[in-house]
Amino acid sequence: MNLVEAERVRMKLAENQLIDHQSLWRKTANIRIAMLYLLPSILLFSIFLFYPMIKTVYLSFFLTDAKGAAAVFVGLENYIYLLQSAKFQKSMLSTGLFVLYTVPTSVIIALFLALLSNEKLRGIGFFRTIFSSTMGMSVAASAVIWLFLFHPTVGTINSFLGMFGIPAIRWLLDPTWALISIAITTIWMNIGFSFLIILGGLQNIDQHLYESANIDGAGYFYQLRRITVPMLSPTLFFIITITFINSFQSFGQVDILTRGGPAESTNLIVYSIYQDAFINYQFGTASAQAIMLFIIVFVLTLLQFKFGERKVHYQ
Amino acid sequence: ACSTEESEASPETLDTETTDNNDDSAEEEESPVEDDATGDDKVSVEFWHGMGGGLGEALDELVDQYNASQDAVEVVSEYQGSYEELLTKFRSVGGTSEAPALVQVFEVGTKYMIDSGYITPVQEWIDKDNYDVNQLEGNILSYYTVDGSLYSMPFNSSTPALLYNKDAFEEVGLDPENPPTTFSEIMEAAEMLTTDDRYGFSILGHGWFFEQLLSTQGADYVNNDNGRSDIATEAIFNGEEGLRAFEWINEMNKAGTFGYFGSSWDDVRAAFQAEQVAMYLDSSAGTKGTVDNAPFAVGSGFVPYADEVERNGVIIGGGSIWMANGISEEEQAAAFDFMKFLQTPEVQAEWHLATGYFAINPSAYDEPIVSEVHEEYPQLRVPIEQLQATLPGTATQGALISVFPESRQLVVTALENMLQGMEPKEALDQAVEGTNRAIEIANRTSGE
Amino acid sequence: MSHIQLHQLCKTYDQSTFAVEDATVSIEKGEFFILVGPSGCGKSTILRMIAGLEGISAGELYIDNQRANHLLPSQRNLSMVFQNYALYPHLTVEENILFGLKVKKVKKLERKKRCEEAAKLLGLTNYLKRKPRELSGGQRQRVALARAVVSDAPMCLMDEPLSNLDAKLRGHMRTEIRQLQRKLGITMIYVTHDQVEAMTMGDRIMVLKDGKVQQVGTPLEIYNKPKNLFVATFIGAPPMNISKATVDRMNSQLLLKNDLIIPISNEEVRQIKSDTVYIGIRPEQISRGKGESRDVDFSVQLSNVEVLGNETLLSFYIGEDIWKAKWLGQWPLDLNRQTNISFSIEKLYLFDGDTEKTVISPAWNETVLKEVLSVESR
Amino acid sequence: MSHIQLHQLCKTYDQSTFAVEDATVSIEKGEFFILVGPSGCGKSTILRMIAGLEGISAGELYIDNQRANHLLPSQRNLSMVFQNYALYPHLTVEENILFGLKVKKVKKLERKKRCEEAAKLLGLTNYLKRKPRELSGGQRQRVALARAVVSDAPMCLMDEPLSNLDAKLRGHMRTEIRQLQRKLGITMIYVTHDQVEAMTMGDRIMVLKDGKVQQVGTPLEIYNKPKNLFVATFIGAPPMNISKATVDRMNSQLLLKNDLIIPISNEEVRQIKSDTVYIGIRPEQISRGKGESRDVDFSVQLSNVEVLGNETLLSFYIGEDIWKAKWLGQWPLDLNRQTNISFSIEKLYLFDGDTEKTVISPAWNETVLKEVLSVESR
Amino acid sequence: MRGGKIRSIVFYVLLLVSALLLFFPIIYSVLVSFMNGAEVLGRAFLPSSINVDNYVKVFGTVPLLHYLKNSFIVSCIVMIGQLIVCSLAAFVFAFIPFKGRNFIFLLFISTLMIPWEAAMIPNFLTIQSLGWMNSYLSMTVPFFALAFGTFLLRQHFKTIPHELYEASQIEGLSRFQFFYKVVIPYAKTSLVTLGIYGFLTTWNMYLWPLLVTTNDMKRTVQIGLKQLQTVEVSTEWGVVMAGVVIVILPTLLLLFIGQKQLQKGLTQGALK
Ligand SMILES: Nc1ncnc2c1ncn2[C@@H]1O[C@H](COP(=O)(O)OP(=O)(O)OP(=O)(O)O)[C@@H](O)[C@H]1O
Ligand SMILES: Nc1ncnc2c1ncn2[C@@H]1O[C@H](COP(=O)(O)OP(=O)(O)OP(=O)(O)O)[C@@H](O)[C@H]1O
Ligand SMILES: [Mg+2]
Ligand SMILES: [Mg+2]
Repeated sequence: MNLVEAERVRMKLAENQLIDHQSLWRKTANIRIAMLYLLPSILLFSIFLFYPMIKTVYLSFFLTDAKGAAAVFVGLENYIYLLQSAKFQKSMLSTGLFVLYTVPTSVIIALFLALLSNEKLRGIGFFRTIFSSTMGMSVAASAVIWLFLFHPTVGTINSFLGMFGIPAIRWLLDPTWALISIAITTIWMNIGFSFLIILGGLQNIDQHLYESANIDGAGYFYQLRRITVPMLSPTLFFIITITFINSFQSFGQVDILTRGGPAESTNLIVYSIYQDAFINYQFGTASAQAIMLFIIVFVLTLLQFKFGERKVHYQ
Repeated sequence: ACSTEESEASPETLDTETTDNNDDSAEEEESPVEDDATGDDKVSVEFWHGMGGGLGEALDELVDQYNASQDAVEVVSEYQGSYEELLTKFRSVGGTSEAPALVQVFEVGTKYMIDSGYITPVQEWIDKDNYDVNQLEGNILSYYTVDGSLYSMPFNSSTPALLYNKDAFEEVGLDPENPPTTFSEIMEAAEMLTTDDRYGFSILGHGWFFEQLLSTQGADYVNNDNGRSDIATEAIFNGEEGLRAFEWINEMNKAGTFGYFGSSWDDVRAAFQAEQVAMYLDSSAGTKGTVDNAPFAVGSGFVPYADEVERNGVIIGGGSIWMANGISEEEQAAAFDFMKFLQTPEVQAEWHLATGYFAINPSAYDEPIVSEVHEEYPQLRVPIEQLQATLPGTATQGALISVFPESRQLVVTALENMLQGMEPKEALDQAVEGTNRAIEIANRTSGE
Repeated sequence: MSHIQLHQLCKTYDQSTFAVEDATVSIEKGEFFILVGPSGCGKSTILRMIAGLEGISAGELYIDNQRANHLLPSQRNLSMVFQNYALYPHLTVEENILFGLKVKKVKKLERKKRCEEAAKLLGLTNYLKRKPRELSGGQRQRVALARAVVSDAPMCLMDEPLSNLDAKLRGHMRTEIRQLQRKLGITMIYVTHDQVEAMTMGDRIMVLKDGKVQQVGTPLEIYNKPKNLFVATFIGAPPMNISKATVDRMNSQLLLKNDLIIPISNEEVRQIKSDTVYIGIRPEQISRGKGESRDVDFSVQLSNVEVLGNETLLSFYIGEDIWKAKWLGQWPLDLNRQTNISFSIEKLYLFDGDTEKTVISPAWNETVLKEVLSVESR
Repeated sequence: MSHIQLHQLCKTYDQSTFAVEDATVSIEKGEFFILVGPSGCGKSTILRMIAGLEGISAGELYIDNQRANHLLPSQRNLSMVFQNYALYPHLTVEENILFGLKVKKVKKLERKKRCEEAAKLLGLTNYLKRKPRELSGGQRQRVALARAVVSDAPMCLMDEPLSNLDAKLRGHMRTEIRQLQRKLGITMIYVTHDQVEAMTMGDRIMVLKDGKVQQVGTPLEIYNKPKNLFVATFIGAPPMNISKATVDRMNSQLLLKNDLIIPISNEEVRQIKSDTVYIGIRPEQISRGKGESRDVDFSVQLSNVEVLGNETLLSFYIGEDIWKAKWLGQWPLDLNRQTNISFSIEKLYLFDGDTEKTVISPAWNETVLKEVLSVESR
Repeated sequence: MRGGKIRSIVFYVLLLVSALLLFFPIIYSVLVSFMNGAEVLGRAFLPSSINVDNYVKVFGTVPLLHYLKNSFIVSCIVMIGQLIVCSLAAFVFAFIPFKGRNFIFLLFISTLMIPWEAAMIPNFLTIQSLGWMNSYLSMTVPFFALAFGTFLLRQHFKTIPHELYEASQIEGLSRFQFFYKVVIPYAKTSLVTLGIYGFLTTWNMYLWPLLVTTNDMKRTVQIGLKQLQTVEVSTEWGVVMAGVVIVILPTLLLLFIGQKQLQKGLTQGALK
């Protein structure tokens, strides 16, 4: 029945085609204009992102000479070496831990702050401004400030903890704490941006839902769990994805706070890439690492989209 | 080529033509063309350096003086970030027109620079100019001399020294005027000096110090005479001497008399000044600042050596100035002229006092201002004496490998691993292994 | 039995003007009570004060004869249907319906039973597993209603629940809501600005304007005996035709702008206190052709004719005012032609020119009418 | 003179079904042409094909007797008013009105003149400096109209322009648009799904269903002589009451579900081809009490009574179908009581049970009616 | 109503504590910037007096004013460039349908996942071969195309009623006219948001400007910050913090002023 109908439609259209033909020029009008508008973006992306990526793939199959040019083709040797190297494994582990420390914590803290400042209270604008302030902080400035706060001798955090009788923590000196310190700095820097996004999401939730729940007698936390979080899920998903990708790419804070140490405990992949490329001048292994990083982030993000998005409720 | 006469003639013409370097004259400097127009045929020499903060200030001061002292050459000093960043950038512009005439490179970049093909050894100009190198400190020159020719002009050189808290020494009954000199003496002193909130001894997490502990024992870092007779193919610092140094630290660490304050220069100094540690190894260049800031009397001593051997001495560290080869002869001449200027006793005296780096030209120490300060800060004399007491040899000449930065990183990791409980031998072996792989790759790609 | 009582209820948002002022009314158990008024008149505010979603600035609220000013919304034992339904988009229809019951920790079996009943009642049985976005407007509306139904609350508040629906669905839902309310015996307070809804659904209507109560009464009371000009024009479609007239006491007549003259009785003149009055006549009361003795008749030029199936709307100018007449049948008359119209003076409303209070309104006796009807329909 | 001609116009979005199929009609210059039909029937699609916003899949479109299939929208010399007005929110009313003229490089003086005229015509003079968001719905609507007016295009397309307005404003705008169109002599193609608009505004109406044209004719033609069941029920509010009946040819009567019997003439029986028919009667034609000789009368139980000011809507069941009756006056009858109703057989519509085509419709003669009227109104 | 009061007190306490914790590093860096070395070493919390020596010193050590100017210029150029390039691309993704559009969009989005550090070396070589070293070009042009920005704007453009587009077609506007006469003014909030975002991120860039500049003339302020820290000589924290304060002040101000807009715009982008 439906097929018959479809066939009839096709016949009619075909008949019409014979009488009516538009020029190719006209038909492609859209794509031509689109390309014109997209040209700057495509050009820039090609030159500054896609080309380097391809070049990186290429270099990852080589050993490079002192000038950074491909010198000896080694096939997969760089990759094999990396996979076997304890250093790289450690670097992966640290990166994984780091992501684990930073992503949930920043999102939860930002969510908490956003919930606080979503209340209708006097002077709430002031608090919102404060909470979003870390977005304006550069990595360099933030890291320098935290470097000072973590300082083993003059660091304020330790003296603060001392007031409560908590013994001084070797923040940047102890391998475990060093990673945590970097995570703290990163979380602090993340909060501003995440906060703004989540707050925006909160404000988009229809107030009537809460009123309705109030009439039903649902308490604050019940509402939080059953209404706010599900309604916020698209925003949360967005911010988790972005934070996740950014976390994998953290560099500046490592460079300034620990330079990968102590005992390579904070040698996150991007920093390791930087070291191999700019200090050891081995573009081959650096490139191989970059490719592996890209693949990991890509796969994880895809997985996140696949599984995370199921739990997201779009309106 | 411009000659010495010109530079001698210059001091008289100290007039308005001179541009002071940075701050306010932005517009003028943005267009070198304009400069050319006004400063008739001044040769411009670009000088890249990695001196931040106060060091940069002092350096700029010297450059200004030079520019004011003559009319023919205009040196433009440009900060390029840390040594690593500086070298990275030079690597990428080396051999092109972007390259600067002069570039400051840290000591471990020496081998790379020699092999890079981007530079002209200063020896060429020394020969051409008949410059008397003997007036300079031999122990410093030796580092930069390979196969008998001097490749770069030493500039900011330093060695480590032992700094200690005299008050604390007195407090625990040690002789404040007689610092410990051997590993075991240090260990004993450290034990006595350690209290609840003070460690006895500390070393910065930096490969340089480990190298010093090797060299005082007369041991090489890599084979082939520290890479100086032939290209190095293997690291050997995990030998008896290296292990001795590591075990020494390990023992103190286990005893709780060794405090570790990370790999940042500032942290260990702050700890010392805050009396959290009583003795530590520091760069001679940091001595003055520490003496000034510490609220107690600071003493200075030689780098300790193992009891089993004789003291060999120290390797110098810091940086030297290299001359690029892509530039015109005229520019090279101007650049060399600037180098010579830097080596004059007066300038070296000033530099030494401002920064704490050695005077490359020892006659600077005879300058009255220097003696005055040395009087006031006897601690400053100690590194000089230590340097002059150093026995020549491949060990104290320093290793020559291109992968030094990586190797140093590996040594620091090894040290930190050991402090976290790894066996000294295992830790050191790992560092050697890593260094060996790096050397191997470097040798493979350089086609040798 | 009085279920909800408002006693001089006031609300101010900005501490300088009243959004609602001195609202006093008592609503009976099982009554369908309607709040109407133009946009911004305070309907939602009153409703939200009753629900406890908005604080009460002054006055008292009693629910079941208990002072309820400070009770939490959940303690007031009521359900509410919001204008935009306030369905939880991430929950299925079933979960939406049961949300309130879960909060109240109603047993699972009981929940299931109630949900099934409500779904059946509202024809939602097939949609229970869907998400709100997969429903049409009318179905969403019904889900919102179902929520109110399962809650088993004896009182339900609705804020313009039909305003988002198209006309046809609206007509349908009107009937359904009314029937449901009767069946369950709920006390209903219903906000609307649609006067068709107001007229057809409510037991009583409260007309508001600028936060002040204008009149409370049955729909027919309000239609037939509006207390003032505002109520008269607000209820009825097309609205009552209004013109200003000066009172000529000498000749016992009213003078309109375009020299039209309406004779009135002396009795009526005495009732008028002001010098000007508004005269009002409903479009249905204007008939075609010359009228009888006590009728007023004009010859007017039609400015528009709209034929709606079996009735026709005619527009014409009386002075500067456009009047409308509504006639039965199809009258595709030519524009720009003089047409005779007339209306009975007995159907005339008169409003005070200053206070806009009703001075005279046509005779109407509900009880009489009812009797007539019941005799007839036997 | 034919202004716009559609010749077997077809549109398919998915290449497998037609959203519009074989639409053929010719619209005269200055005509007010209306497209009606339920949601999704293809009204907007036709309009958009005429405007050039949507490609034509098959068939031909002529504007001013020129083939226009491939003309760009701007080349078709028309204006369009969108359902949501499509006002530029960042421009003032004035800028909005003049936006199109600026693009067409009309001189500044000329622009100013036209804008002033249009603003005066539509009563927007005081709002020229405002932004759209500072206007009420009706005012926005008028701005959208003003844009069409200044464009000076001889043809205007409107897509449900009134659907967002409240009933009162809607009534008002209906009149205004109609008057404007007459005054400017524009050819108007107007989409709506509101049949009041369809009935009152258009010169001719095209009724669509599922992309196919059902009937084209004047409003009264369509109301009085619907071509099929769909048109009959779609036009008229409340819609025509419909029930299925079996034809008893023996006794010349129609049998309804609940054993109601409607006698018909032999003549009529002969006209009926199928075994079942749909009978239809408009709510206005059902009257109260027992009827006369050729009338059908039932006693029914009321299921709902809605009093709307001066008319009353009664609902009752005939078999399984709900029927409605519309009576003049206020009849607040009791529910659940038997009531007698009747209607004249002459007012009955009959539709074929299979094809749903109209078999019999009540007598109606437009010309006769018109004459009567003109005599009367003299 | 009583419950309401307690509730708001609880919220105020939580707000205050969080604000204090979060803002402490910034406040403290301001305080430290007024301290002298001894105070820093003594872990003082408040400076004994407001002395601006550190600031004087910062300006003496590093040509900060000049750097500020450069940063400002670079950030502004990037901001404008991003707005233009991204809005053009976003316009296509929102308004011009063609085959393969979704694929290109995905390609754009996937660039979010490329770590910039990994692409830095080849980029550096590219810049060099283009002869863009030491020019504003190298610090600006590579950042004009931005997946995040394109995405953000596209989301907002999509909220523009399609009727506006059609109306403009009927009125005879070309696409470009529609773009700059309607779309741009319509999406002002998002553009402001992206502008602020672009400005902030550019202002905060560090490694790249350092790489592509070899002299002070084109350097940006973050490099100045780095210059204040030294390797072998004791860090003067007071001076460094003064530098930090100078560096963060403009961005914080911008953030405070643009806060409302930013929030509005970011929300529109965050939701699919
Ligand atoms: N939260 C609020 N803050 C300040 N003023 C408000 C608030 N809510 C309503 N108002 C004002 O109170 C008055 C009454 O508003 P209310 O919402 O009760 O009107 P309404 O009758 O429901 O109108 P509508 O039919 O448009 O919904 C209005 O003037 C409105 O502006
Ligand atoms: N862009 C499109 N892509 C695919 N199908 C479409 C598109 N636009 C409309 N349709 C389909 O074409 C048919 C006719 O749609 P059209 O918009 O013309 O209806 P309409 O009569 O205007 O309805 P409404 O009264 O709801 O506006 C519908 O079935 C609709 O689903
Ligand atoms: Mg309301
Ligand atoms: Mg439509």
